[in-house]
Amino acid sequence: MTTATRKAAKATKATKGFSFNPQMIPTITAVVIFILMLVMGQALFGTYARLGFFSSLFVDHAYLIILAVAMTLPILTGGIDLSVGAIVAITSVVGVKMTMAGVPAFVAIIVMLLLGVVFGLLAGVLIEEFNMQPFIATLSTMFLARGIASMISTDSLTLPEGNNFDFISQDIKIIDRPKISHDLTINVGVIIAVLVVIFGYILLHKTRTGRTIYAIGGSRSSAELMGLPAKRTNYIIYLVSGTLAALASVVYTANVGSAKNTVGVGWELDAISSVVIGGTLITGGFGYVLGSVIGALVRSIIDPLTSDFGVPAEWTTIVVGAMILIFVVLQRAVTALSGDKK
Amino acid sequence: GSSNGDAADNGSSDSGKKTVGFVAVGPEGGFRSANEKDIQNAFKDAGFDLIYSPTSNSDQSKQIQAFNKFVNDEVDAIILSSTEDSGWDDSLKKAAEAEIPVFTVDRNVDVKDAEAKKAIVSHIGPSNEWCGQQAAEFLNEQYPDGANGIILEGIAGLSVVKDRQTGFDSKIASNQKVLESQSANWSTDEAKTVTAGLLDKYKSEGIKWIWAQNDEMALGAAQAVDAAGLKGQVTIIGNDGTEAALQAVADGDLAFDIEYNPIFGKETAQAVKDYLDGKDVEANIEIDSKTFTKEEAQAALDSGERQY
Amino acid sequence: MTDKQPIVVMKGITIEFPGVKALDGVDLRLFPGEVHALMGENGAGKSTMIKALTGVYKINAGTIVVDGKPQQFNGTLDAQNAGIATVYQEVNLCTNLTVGENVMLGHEVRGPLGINWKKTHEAAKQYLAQMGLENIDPRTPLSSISIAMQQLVAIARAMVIDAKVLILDEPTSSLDANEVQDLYKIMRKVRDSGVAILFVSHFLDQIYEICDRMTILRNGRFIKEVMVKDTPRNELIGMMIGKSAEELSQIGAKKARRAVDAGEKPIVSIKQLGKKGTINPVDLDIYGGEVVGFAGLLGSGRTELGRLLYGADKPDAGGSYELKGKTVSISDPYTALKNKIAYSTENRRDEGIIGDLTVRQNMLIALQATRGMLKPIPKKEADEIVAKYMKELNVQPPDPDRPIKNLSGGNQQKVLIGRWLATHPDLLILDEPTRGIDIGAKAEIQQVVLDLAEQGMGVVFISSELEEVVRLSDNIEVLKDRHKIAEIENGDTVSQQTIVDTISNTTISTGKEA
Amino acid sequence: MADTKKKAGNPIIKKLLGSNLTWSVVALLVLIVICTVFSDGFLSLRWNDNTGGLAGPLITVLQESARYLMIATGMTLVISTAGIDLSVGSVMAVSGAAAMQLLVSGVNVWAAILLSLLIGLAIGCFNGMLVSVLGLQPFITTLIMMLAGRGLAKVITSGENTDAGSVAGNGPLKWMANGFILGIPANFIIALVIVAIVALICRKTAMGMMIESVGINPEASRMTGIKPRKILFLVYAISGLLAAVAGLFATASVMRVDISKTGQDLEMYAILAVVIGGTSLLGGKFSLAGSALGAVIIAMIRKTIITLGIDSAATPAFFAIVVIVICVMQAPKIHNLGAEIKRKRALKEQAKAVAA
Ligand SMILES: Nc1ncnc2c1ncn2[C@@H]1O[C@H](COP(=O)(O)OP(=O)(O)OP(=O)(O)O)[C@@H](O)[C@H]1O
Ligand SMILES: Nc1ncnc2c1ncn2[C@@H]1O[C@H](COP(=O)(O)OP(=O)(O)OP(=O)(O)O)[C@@H](O)[C@H]1O
Ligand SMILES: [Mg+2]
Ligand SMILES: [Mg+2]
Repeated sequence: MTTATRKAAKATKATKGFSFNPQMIPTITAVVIFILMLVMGQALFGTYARLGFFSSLFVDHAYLIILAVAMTLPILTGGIDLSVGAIVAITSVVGVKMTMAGVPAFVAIIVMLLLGVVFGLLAGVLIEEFNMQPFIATLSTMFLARGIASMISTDSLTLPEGNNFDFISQDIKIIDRPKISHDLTINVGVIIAVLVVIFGYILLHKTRTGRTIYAIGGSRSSAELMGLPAKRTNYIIYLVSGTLAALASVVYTANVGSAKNTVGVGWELDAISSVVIGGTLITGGFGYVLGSVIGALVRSIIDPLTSDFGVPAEWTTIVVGAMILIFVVLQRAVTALSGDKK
Repeated sequence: GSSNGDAADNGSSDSGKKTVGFVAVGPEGGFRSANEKDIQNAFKDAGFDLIYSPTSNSDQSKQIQAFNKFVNDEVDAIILSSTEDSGWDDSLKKAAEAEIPVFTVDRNVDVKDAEAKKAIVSHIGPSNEWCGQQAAEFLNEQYPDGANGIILEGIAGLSVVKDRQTGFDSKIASNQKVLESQSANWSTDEAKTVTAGLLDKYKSEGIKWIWAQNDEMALGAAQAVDAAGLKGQVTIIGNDGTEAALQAVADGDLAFDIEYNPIFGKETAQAVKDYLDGKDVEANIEIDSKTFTKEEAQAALDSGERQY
Repeated sequence: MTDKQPIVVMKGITIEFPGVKALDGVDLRLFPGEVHALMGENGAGKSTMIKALTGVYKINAGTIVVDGKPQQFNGTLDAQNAGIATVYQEVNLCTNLTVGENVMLGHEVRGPLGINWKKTHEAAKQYLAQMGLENIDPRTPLSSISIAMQQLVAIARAMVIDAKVLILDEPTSSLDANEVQDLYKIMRKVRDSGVAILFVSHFLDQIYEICDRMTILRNGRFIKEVMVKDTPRNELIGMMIGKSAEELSQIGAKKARRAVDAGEKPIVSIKQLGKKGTINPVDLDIYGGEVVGFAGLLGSGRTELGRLLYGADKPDAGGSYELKGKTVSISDPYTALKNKIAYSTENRRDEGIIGDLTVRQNMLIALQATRGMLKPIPKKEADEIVAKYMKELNVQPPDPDRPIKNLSGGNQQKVLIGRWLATHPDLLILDEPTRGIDIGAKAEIQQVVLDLAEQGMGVVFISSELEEVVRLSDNIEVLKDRHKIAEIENGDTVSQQTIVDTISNTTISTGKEA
Repeated sequence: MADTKKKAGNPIIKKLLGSNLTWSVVALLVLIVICTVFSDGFLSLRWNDNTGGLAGPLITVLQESARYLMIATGMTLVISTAGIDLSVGSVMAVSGAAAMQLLVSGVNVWAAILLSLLIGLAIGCFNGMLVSVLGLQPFITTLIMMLAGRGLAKVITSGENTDAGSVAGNGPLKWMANGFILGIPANFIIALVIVAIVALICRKTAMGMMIESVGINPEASRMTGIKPRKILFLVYAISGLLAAVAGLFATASVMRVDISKTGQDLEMYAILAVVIGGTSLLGGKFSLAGSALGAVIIAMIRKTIITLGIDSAATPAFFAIVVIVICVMQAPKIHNLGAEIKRKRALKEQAKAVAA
């Protein structure tokens, strides 16, 4: 009976203070600060509450949201995928070249996705079979993809008239006011992004693969000794991130209606900052897809805010940096205050 | 729509002051900084309220986002200094629908969609092909019976690079032999390494001329040539007409420099002003640039009129 | 000899690591419905043998037959699919997940819409209950429960797989009597359902209580397979350590607290030192030359008290900390070490060893830290220290230049104790120092503890083995639910029962939880 | 243990094959061979009177590798603590910009050098502060610094590519990057000396061990009395300082800062160098010698690209392939291949024997 009482004591102690999940705090903070930023923008410049603003926030950043989801998976395992930007480049170049050569769009799209799969697979092989570290493996595939893209063509390629990529970028006006700046508009790209987010959520929280991803993030060796399919899961992760990158490319290419070997330079960094801003630990183990989405949105309104503040040219990147810094520091402070360990 | 009221009045309050959105590339030194500074100042002087929005590592997506933001902000006009010549149709369509006039500067954008075309009022800027042609013609007369040379390209795939190359190819004589074209990514310091490498590689062939697609790279090349002890034996051509380059031309480190005139803020501001005041504006305002030989460079430096 | 057919037959297993032949032609047979003990000193090769079976390590020679089929697993997953569930020696769980998730990982209950968390947690709760953890909420973060509890969680996890073979590598090392009993219940149940159990433990009593058959290893070599009931202890010990049992002296008689002469200042004297949530305010005096035992059940707060003394956790305000009479604030381990207080953790893997560093570096690092980064320990001195403790503690293999992570669990523990002795502390806090240590080494360490006290060092001895505590301590602090409930001076009248009674008879007056 | 001594194969050979260093050396040699095959003059060295030093392809490789040596060394220490410093490239730009701007504004050259080094150090300390005191994640912290650093460089030169080539008395700085000592490029020798000093401090004091231990297990390190925060702060500070030196090398070689290009992407090269050198991005054991070798390899790869006249479009792809090949060669799978095959065969034999 001592057993019982003793453990009763433990249990209560253990549960107390964990009534809600402390791992969510950074993400919650992200949401709050995002709203504050919007309010500030609206108060100062009066354009941040316009439907048009939200429309382009989502339409123009659908690709970033998809990339953020793609990046969340590797980062959750303590890995990273630097190749997403380059994969966007090569897939868009190939895709547009094909449509220019008269290949029907849906075939082109499939080929683009397959390319994404291939590069994801390559990364997976390098990481799992030749235990290269994800950072280096994907850095190499990044150079590789970018290189091949520019070998294929360095021109800016434009989608031919009446290609069926358009359906993705076709505006769907939900609210149509006389002034475009007050319209609420989305397009298929946005819908795809939403689907991707849902997919990410289900994968991470509703499948065993998802749980294994978190386990690997906690400790790869433990995960293996616990009899989890760590290797297979890692393959899946990089396959998925590669494929999603390709999907992001489809959406972006459709929007701009053209492709270029230089597209997507530095997007991996935007994606990573989005993920981290969203409260995911770069060392893996903690984080949420939805956080990454918020992160992407935050990352997206930092630039317009900076230019609206009329920051002098040379100072812009400093201010952008400072904003992200303030953000993560606030986040850190809240997390620390809410008393989680270390 | 656009509120009316004389843009010339220096209303510190936004009332009556017209706002112009400037979709820019960002201060990347050399031509870029000079050009964007000039535009910003010109519009300030003309009594506009200019919102400046640069991108980073010439990423078009950020430019598109900025552009669309300006449309939502209902600015009175948009200045577009694009990193890419394509991919603007959708955004321009939006601008057209919102009746916001767009002025493209430096790089012209090609638009397929008829709707979108409407948005563009006029293009202001110098011509890149012209620069390439000047370089080629100078070489042709320097080496009438041909010589070996190398080309230092900018970042692979930028349309500036392609335009200048096209111009060059259209005029360069067949007896001029291009041993190799290497990218030095616009960078002085990379150009030095690359040139040093090529000088070693083609010691036997002998490199007589180097065409660098911008001044930064030309200066780098000059240093490599100097270090290799070939100063004066290699004809180096730069492009942009920045002060440092002119100095180098005057000192004989470079043989020839072609200006890519960044100073057209005034013209741009004027065009915008005219349009908003209902006057009509030329569809293509070409800014003419100069070329500099040793003497011309010296003269230009002495005149002290160069703003960059 | 038996009518039963073995379900696992390993023959001539040989495993070589760079520089070591960890196993050299070892045989092992597991029979359904039997508990089989794998016996041997630290470093004998028990864990390696287990990892050879589950394919974590690749074998250089030998054959493995499971269920009549020759097998070459590569990894736990493989073995699991063949019906082999394993609980490895070090707790291998994911601290970033909840207790429930850890139990069910890879076996979550799935519905049409993917994982059904409600059902999954219910299932987890049941498995935890089996281990006597009925009151732990599966949604508790694993990081918030003690290492001992984590070990139970790991075992609960093994129950999830309905296996033909269950492997438990030193599951009892950090459990106290009650948990061990809970564990036996389950082992018996599982065994009777016809499962073959492989059990590793350094507690002979446990072996004789639960096991039917055992295989003895020494220095990576197969010695013998015997039935437990017809093998007397000293014969077993003889086979394990290669010398006769008599040579193992029975250490530490019952000791009475040494008389404290008037005016003698305690080395450490704390008043009302506590930390909310882990240990309620405690008064405690520790004099030079005495061994103070902390007794208590799992989660009673012994570790926390030890950590407070060492400054590993920041105590709440209001307490006082006196060192030899002068008040100090021990804010972090560094200041503690500077003030000649050392603490050897119970959580060897996460807070103890620095895996990739060599044995030598691991031994010297604490001393180095006290000297400061820029004053390296002279090579000669370093060599002496390392040689001294490698020998005194008999670390196997006696090569100070291998990464410590490649040592066997017990030998890692010895190295760590060496690390703290090297700092010549006035007060040495040992949290579960004999956890996972073989009988020979255990005796050595106990001897060391007594010798240190002899030389005037103050020693805090935390152990889940009451027997040990009672035998070694001059003075026993009894803890319960994170309160100090009694201080018992050791003597002939004091026995393990005394402690157990004190614990079960005391109800904490204040009532309120820390 | 069971006869520790008895081992199959020659231990030295085994050790050599096992070590990453060996494979890096091999890679370096292979690259050199390739270049020599493609351009016969590649190994040629001649005395160049107007620089007062040796000249030739290999010399330029040394000259370029100096900057990589600097950032790779700093990066090694940071990575050893399981961190990362993405800001080195931008720090290079900042210190370079500072140096050039100061020179142009007439500051004495030595003061200019000192000040720009201090600025680099300051940024490093700021990184260190954020990571150690505030406990921010290294990746995002230094990513921010990478952004802000570029901006800072632009602010310093107010957006110009400042050119100090014609400033009188810029000699010493110019020499740093272009001069020669006994015919060997000065910047390379300076870099080597600095690397050697860092290595000495790390290995002769306990610094190296403590850095590694923090990288391997911070909590355990804390429990041994090490102060992880101090260590973290230290490594980022060092990295910042060394990056500043690299910045001087990069700008002084042309006496001109290119605010958007100087140091661009070099953080990636530094990280590559470190990994090729055999230090794991997960932290822990580090090898400065390895990283140094890695740095030279990076410079050599770039040289190879020029020598083979690889089309600029294809450069990244080529770079990637070389890196992949090197890393794959280093994979244990590959150089344990022999042993693995032996093992498999042995087991087969047995199986047969048993069967029979
Ligand atoms: N990964 C490894 N690399 C090198 N040597 C190893 C490795 N793992 C174990 N060894 C060596 O193999 C021997 C057996 O280790 P093992 O862990 O099996 O001992 P054990 O019987 O489990 O001891 P304990 O009771 O302390 O757990 C030890 O000498 C150890 O040093
Ligand atoms: N790392 C930790 N973080 C948070 N709480 C902990 C941690 N470790 C233990 N606890 C809690 O503190 C209380 C005391 O645990 P502790 O480990 O000190 O018990 P103990 O008396 O040392 O028993 P044992 O050492 O045998 O586990 C327990 O309720 C436990 O859940
Ligand atoms: Mg063991
Ligand atoms: Mg404890």
